[in-house]
Amino acid sequence: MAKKLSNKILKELHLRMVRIRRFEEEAGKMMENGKIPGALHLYVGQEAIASGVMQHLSELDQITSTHRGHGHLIAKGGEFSRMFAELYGKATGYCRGKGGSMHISNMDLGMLGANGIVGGGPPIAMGAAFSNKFRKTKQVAVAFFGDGASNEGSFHEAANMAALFKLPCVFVCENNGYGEYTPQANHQAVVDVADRAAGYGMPGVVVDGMDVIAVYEAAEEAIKRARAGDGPTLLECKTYRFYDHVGVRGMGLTYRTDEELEEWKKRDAIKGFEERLLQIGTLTQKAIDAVYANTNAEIEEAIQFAEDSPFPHPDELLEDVYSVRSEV
Amino acid sequence: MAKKLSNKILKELHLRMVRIRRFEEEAGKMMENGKIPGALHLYVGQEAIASGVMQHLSELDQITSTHRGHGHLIAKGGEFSRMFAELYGKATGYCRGKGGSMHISNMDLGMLGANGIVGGGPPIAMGAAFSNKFRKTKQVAVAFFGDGASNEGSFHEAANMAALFKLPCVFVCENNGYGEYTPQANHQAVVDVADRAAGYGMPGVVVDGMDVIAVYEAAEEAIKRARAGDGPTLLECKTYRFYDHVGVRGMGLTYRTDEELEEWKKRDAIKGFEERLLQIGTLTQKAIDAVYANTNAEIEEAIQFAEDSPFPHPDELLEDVYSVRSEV
Amino acid sequence: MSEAKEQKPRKLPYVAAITEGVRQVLIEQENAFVAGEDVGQAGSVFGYYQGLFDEFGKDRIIDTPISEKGIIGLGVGASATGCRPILDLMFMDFIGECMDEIANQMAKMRFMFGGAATLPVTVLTMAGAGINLAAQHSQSLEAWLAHLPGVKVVMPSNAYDAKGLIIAAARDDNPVFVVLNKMSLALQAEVPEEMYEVPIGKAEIVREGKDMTILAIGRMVHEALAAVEPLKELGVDAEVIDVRSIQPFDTDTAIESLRKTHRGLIVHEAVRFGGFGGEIAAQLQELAFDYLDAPIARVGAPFSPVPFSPALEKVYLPNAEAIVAEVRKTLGI
Amino acid sequence: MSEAKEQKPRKLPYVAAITEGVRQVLIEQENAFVAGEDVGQAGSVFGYYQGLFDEFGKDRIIDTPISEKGIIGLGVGASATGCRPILDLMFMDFIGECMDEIANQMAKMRFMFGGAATLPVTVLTMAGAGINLAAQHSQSLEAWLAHLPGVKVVMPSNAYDAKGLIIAAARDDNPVFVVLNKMSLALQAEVPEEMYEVPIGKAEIVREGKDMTILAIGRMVHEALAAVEPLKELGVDAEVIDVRSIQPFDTDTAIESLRKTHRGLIVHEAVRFGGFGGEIAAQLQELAFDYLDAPIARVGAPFSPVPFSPALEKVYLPNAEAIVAEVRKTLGI
Ligand SMILES: Cc1ncc(C[n+]2csc(CCOP(=O)(O)OP(=O)(O)O)c2C)c(N)n1
Ligand SMILES: Cc1ncc(C[n+]2csc(CCOP(=O)(O)OP(=O)(O)O)c2C)c(N)n1
Ligand SMILES: [Mg+2]
Ligand SMILES: [Mg+2]
Repeated sequence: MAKKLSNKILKELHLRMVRIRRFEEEAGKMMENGKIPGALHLYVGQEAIASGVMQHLSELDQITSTHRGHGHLIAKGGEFSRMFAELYGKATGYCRGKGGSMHISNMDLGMLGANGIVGGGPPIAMGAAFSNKFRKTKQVAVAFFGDGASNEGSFHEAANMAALFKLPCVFVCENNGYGEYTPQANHQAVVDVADRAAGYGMPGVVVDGMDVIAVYEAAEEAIKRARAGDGPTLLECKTYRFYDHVGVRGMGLTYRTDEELEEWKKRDAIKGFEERLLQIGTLTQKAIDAVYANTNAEIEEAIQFAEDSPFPHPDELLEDVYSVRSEV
Repeated sequence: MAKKLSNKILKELHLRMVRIRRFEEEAGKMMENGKIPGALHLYVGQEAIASGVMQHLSELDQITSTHRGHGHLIAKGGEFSRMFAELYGKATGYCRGKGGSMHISNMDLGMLGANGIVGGGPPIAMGAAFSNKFRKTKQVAVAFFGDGASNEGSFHEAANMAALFKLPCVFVCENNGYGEYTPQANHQAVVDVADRAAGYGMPGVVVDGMDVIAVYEAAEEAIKRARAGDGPTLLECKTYRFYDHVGVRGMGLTYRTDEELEEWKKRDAIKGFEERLLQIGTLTQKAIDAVYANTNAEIEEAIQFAEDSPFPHPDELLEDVYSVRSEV
Repeated sequence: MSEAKEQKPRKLPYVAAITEGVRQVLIEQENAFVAGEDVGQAGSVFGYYQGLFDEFGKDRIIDTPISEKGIIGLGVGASATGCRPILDLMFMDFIGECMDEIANQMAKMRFMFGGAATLPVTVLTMAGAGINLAAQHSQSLEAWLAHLPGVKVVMPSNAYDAKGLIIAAARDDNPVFVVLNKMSLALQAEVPEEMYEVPIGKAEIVREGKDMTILAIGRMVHEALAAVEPLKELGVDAEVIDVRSIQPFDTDTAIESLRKTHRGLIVHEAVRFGGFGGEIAAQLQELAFDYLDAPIARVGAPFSPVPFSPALEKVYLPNAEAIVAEVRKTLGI
Repeated sequence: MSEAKEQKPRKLPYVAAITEGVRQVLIEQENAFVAGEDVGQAGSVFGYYQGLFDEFGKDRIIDTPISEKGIIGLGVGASATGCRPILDLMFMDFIGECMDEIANQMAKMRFMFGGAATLPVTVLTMAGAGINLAAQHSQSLEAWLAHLPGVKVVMPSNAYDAKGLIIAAARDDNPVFVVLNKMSLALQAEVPEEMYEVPIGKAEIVREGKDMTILAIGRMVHEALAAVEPLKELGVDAEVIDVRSIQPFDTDTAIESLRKTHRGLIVHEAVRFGGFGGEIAAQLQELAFDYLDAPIARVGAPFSPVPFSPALEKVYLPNAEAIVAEVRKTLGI
């Protein structure tokens, strides 16, 4: 792997993953401390996917995310401070406190929203890709969605249209083996979601979602293909979430075993990657420590920012429902 | 072919097809004569499919149909008189005049309705199949739907659930190459809808929908599989409609060429089948003529029945919205 | 509507007014396109895009698969990223296929994102019964949309308004639903050739009267007008208001009229129970309580799906007779 | 509710009353089953099927894929062919995903088939805001269903009604939606152990009063009750009616109360504009016009999606204070 990739890219991939991991860990704590209201679906364990894919995207490219969306926004360039502020429901958040975790977004970064609706993203990403093609830009739109979401009609319709119109679109299925508490085998009769691609006339690719380089390389091809006008790809990344469906420890259900979790944790995308980077000399332990230290400092600051920020004023409730009409 | 099949079956297949063809031709005329209100989507050209599939079903088995549903009901045993009465909007119709062509149905025959909603049928058929399995009967449910319908999310969700639950269900795609006025190539990037089957974990089979024996044989296997508890099959039948999307001559659009129509008419399922039956001696020309004569007489009577029947009384409007509650 | 309307005495049917409105928008807005099922070469099953495919080509008049969720999704994603889509939902009855994309994405994206997203998207869709298309091709479901913060909803009753509201909708930076009526496609009206807007959120008094305010929605405006003569014979001089926009609803025009007439009646083709008439009646009795000489009356379809049989559909559909009967009942005359 | 309720002073929370109702139905009706997302081993994300999977097994407590169209389709097909499904739609906000299956198939099949199909299907779904779940997990969309001939809709405000309405719904031979409320899950009430029905279509007077009728829907019943004291201090003796069933709606109980109180107010958590309160207000002012001393008032959520921030959600949600304020405004006190 590392042969092909520059140190710069390797370091960036690492940084993205660490930023996500640390953000999520702290967000989980803040939730448990009662600081963050609502429901928090954390991305811990799946960092390689957002990081590997987003490495190929600029701020002009668009993504749609899921209920588990922090990682996507961070990898797309989201600022911790405005993210924490949003999770806190503060006026300084990315959505002025109106969206929260499930709708966190930033249009300037091309992040078209986390989504509380499972399967909500793919049609929107398809629409953004349509827009890119229509406006003759070179932008690409990527839809992230889960294994569970692949059973929604919205995915089907979006995939069919994207393939039909040869849109600059990539469908990234983060298959973490569960939709909430239901294992994949209980929600679909196939092992690989990627098997659905052929039915739409697009390539389907399965990749190890715990290997950031594998994701990076597969995403590269899919995104190149999209950008070249050759149409969408369905890229399935096999992964696992280390936390529960919602929150850290969730509802305490026994739908998966400790052994299974431990097995997957052995394949932790970050730990494994760090070992390889140390091995090939891209990063020293000191450099790695510095990454964490910097990230931690940034998080601390961001949390402080969120804590210090004001809640939205009641009058803001009725703002943003409509755009004030502008003449064309 | 004919070696395996008894004369009885061959004759029944022929009769079913002729009954559908003649019914539809007359219905088209009655519509053009202003006798039948509303929209009529005729099945002329596709008769081999309903006939070949229904040959394997009893009245206990269920089917869901489409907006193009007369053929399915006829093949399932529908009476011309009550069908024409329904098309006329008469009180003696199968739906007491409330449904019309797009909702024609008969629960006693296991015909769970034509459907005005494209893609409306598959989830209902899946539900009936679920019920069959739940109630431990040996009934099978068959969903008929078009190439266009295969792009609806409802098909996707129904197919996934049927495969997951191994339901006694068959998905019969009648691919006539068009969804309304849009050719298949403009609504999906695949040539075979059957390619979608693999993505759900069920077999996908392509068959010549103009060959009633081919349909019969493929349906036999799929229905056997379903009845044996081995789950659903996606059976795609390539076919063509000889009339326009709606009515006989439709809106006069030029979305398909006369040549294409003529090409397909050469493969008319009924004419070809009759030639073969004559050849192998299953039917004489006289016998064939008698089939038409009997069918025509029945149609004439049915139309008379429809003409003579009363319209529903205005008070019937508010009946049938709710069932009067019955204690369990 | 007065001025522009009188300049040129050119008459157009409702269907052609739609075409012209969409066409002018496509010329004016380079990032506008039309997407929907059979909107292209077929020109829509209702014929209102006839000619646009030839004029603008397949890149701007886009035939989609039969995928209502996809169509709305396309519009959400495209409008949020620089396009101004005109989506076609064919029959309004199909709205249930994509209600999530409408209600949870299109309507809420701007709000959920704290105002950062703007969705200039227009949706045309065809409502109404009257031609025996039965329960799944005849509904008037505007009440669902009116209850949905984040979208606007207009219902043109005539060709002039159809064109003007489509243009206003396409220029609006919000999702706007233009709910058309299939029985009105051939209805003629004077329609100026130039572009003009009919303001969203403004009702129009189409006939002045002093005894009773009839607020009619969509095609029911014509039934209300047809009731004017028979009502006159009963001694009731009716004022007829074309509601035109149900979200925003023009409360002011309605209240002002009621102050004069002291009696009100609402007519819509949708099922009466739970229909938008309830909202209007609730507002009117609240805001004009002291002026009312009679309860606000409502005419709407009975509580049943739309029946197929001509014999039943006739009974089902609200009409001038039903309006007169309701007035008599309400006023006890 | 009186008799059965007083027999046994056993208290149950709303969540457990749901479980018990569903459980007893499953015992009574051998062709009943529960199907939905994570209803099985997980016992629903709201916990109200806890234990049923262990008791009834995977053949009767069925985990489905995330496929709302599929779930409703399953219920339509299964109920039309001899089963009595109890479907779980999790958050009511997801109803848009399957609105076609609900509105065009489930609600209309019987009518379209001339009465030949019977669909004894129950749908449980969770509405309401209050725990910062933001715009897509907090809605109250009962107005959409109430406008839909062919389905019934009930909204239990307490544990007793939750159990009794679920049993009534499951025994009813029509599609019935039981709209639950997530803020009420822990609310305790006396709940008899035996099976009982709360009749669908009957409102309940939960507090008698003589000056004003407050018709409250779902959780708002508790807010209305909380407003009773402050209203008393203002000299208003409020009668509080728990609407319970919005389709059919119990017009009689409401009108009878109004005849006594001469003033009415409706409270629901749904967006006020276009909400079911409009239908109620329209009916009341029509049928009780001569008794009314003040316009029928309405309290509902403002015209916006549900905001995430606790600071805004608090403002968004109708409550006792808002009720008192509305009464003061309406009565000018
Ligand atoms: C339309 C819809 N149905 C159901 C839900 C409830 N829900 C939230 S997350 C989730 C599981 C999603 O599974 P998957 O797509 O695999 O994503 P993951 O949580 O595993 O990341 C479900 C069922 C929802 N939010 N939206
Ligand atoms: C949900 C929905 N969308 C659109 C339509 C309009 N419509 C009626 S028939 C039809 C074409 C269906 O094509 P296909 O499924 O291939 O069936 P065919 O007509 O070819 O038999 C369309 C788009 C509809 N009735 N329902
Ligand atoms: Mg998952
Ligand atoms: Mg077709």
